[in-house]
Amino acid sequence: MSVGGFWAMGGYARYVWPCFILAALVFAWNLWAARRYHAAARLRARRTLAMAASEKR
Amino acid sequence: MWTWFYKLASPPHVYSLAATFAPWFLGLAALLLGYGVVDGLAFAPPDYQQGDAFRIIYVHAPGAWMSTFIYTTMAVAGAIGLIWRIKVGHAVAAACAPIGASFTVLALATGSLWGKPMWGTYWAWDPRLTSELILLFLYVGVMSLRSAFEDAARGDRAAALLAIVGVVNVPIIHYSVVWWNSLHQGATVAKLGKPSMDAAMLWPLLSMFLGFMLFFGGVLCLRLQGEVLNRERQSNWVRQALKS
Amino acid sequence: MNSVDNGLGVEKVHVWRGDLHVLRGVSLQVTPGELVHVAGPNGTGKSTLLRVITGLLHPEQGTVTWCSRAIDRFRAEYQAQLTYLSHEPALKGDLTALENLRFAVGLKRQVAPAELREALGHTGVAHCADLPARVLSAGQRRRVAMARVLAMRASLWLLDEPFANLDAQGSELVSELLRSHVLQGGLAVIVAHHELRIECPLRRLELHA
Amino acid sequence: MSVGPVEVFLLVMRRELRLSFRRPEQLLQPLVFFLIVTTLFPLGLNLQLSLLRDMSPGVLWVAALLSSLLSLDALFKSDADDGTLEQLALSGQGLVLIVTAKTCAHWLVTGAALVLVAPLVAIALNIPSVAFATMMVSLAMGTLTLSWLGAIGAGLTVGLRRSNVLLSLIVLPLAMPLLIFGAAATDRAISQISPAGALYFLAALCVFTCTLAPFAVTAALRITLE
Repeated sequence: MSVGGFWAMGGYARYVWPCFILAALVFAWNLWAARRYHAAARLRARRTLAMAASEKR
Repeated sequence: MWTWFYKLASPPHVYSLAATFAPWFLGLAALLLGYGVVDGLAFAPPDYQQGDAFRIIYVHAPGAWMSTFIYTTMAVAGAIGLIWRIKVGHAVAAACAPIGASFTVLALATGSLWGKPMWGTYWAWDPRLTSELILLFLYVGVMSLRSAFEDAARGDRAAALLAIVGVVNVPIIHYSVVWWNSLHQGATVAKLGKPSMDAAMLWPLLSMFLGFMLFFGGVLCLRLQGEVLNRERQSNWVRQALKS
Repeated sequence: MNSVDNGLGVEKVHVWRGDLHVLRGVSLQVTPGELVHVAGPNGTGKSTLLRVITGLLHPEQGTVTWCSRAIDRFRAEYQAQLTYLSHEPALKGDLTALENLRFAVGLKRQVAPAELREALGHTGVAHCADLPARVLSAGQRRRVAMARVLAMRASLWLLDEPFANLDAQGSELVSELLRSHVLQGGLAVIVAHHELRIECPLRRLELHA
Repeated sequence: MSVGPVEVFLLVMRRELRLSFRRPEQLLQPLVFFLIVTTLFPLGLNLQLSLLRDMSPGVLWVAALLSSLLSLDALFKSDADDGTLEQLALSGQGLVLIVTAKTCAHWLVTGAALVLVAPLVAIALNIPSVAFATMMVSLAMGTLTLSWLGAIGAGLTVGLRRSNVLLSLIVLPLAMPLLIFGAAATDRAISQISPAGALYFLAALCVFTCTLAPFAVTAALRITLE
């Protein structure tokens, strides 16, 4: 596979590369969304505990 | 003997389990995906019919498989939560939905991109792509139903029931769409994919499948921690968990 | 405190509403011929406790037993022996009072219209029998609902604020119906804000925040 | 003394039908909606009659689906709002039986009415009368299946405020197979090919849904009544 030919993907570059880019985007979004969701959950949990603690006093 | 299974139902145990397994899953997934992409794109021979366009299969096929697999996982987890009232079941189901929806979108987009060179249009109502689209509607239905309830526990149970009803209907929808498609096309037009695969093409595909599955496992563990925390905010184990 | 063998038992029931720990380990035993008055400030889970006892709401922890059998095992049979009156009088506006009673009580037992008219007479709304429920006043609707409770002939009465929207005469009537029900060996769990002056075995369950 | 299942079924049916006929205008609204939607398509497409014939099965079935969905939201909502749904659940009779009676009564009042109006619409859509029989049979089965699928959606969304859109979002994906087989049956009847294949599939779908849906609806109501 000559290097030039590799990028051309046998003339189908317009379809093959976007697919792989899209896959990378979906993977990245999943990771980022999961991390953000976990951080938000920790924040909310911390706030609930703080509220519960102040309620007891 | 059953203690490990019984412990799976206890949120703090699942929380720490998810935290330890996530990096392993993601690390392994990265390796397999790396190999699969490189081998699939650079070294696997082109298909004699479709040329290099067939390489899209390395992303489309695993994505399509994952979309159905995750929906089924979501329905099973929801059923466990609904029948045995195990909160972790609902947490897993809630974590599965967005991941499954994202893979469905990936399968749809790569499917239509693959369709362009084959049929000249991005959307030719191919039976598999049409069922994939309806599956996306099912995902959106489950997610919007879950978020429509203020009380998370009720939202979980309603979404679990809808997922169970949905998973029963997925095969019915698929085969009725295939039947509908055969009505108009008559003779089967070159359906999407299924090029004859020799071994060199198959290994990268297999590693992509495994990579997708492990990646799903890893992201599920990450999301599961958030879901478990949301449902267990009042219990005291959360205080230690927040410290780490 | 073993569970009551022929009455209602509630053991350490916990219920959460989202973040709110509404019921914290509530326990209650009711034997036939006894009235329990559930009291306490607003939002302490009085209505929630009643819904748990009806079997509609499944508590996260704790059990409800009837004749020392957990109600989940024989839910339909258990619910056939109770009648529940919530804040809503549960009447269809488009149906007449008599029709409402006929369709509600008719599900539980064969009942003749004459008997239903008699029940309506008992609660002082016999004249509204053939009027659509939507034209009745709140007090009259309450009385029709009480007529339904009477006509059900259930052994366990679960009434949520039965005295709401009732004038003095209405409250007197409800107290009288409760008294005769309990003295005939029935059970009753009542949620009410004001003091109950009913001459029958009465116990108070105080729910606090 | 106690009440048998048949009496419970008939009692609830009588209750539902009496309630529906106390407000007859609410029965007409879905039918008028059905007529309006089917007149929209030809206006929107302004095509010759022959082409209209190819489109007509699809148009008729989509309109039937949408108008049936319209009336499904109210299946449990009015009972939930005035507290009678709780009383039904606490009646000591199987909720499955009561739900079956309610849904059948609802279908009689909406689905069956739709089937009777369908020939009127079919004429407007230039469907030949030879196809009327198949169309009405397939519509009857289709609307019954949809009533059950819609009952599941209604049971799940009865406690929510603006649940009409959510109900459609949940039910329509599940209703696509019956649209496929229903429209195909009508289409074949028009072009004088035997519609048996599609009708069998539709019948299978109808029986499958009618046997499993009652339990799903009961479970859905148990969730919202908590």
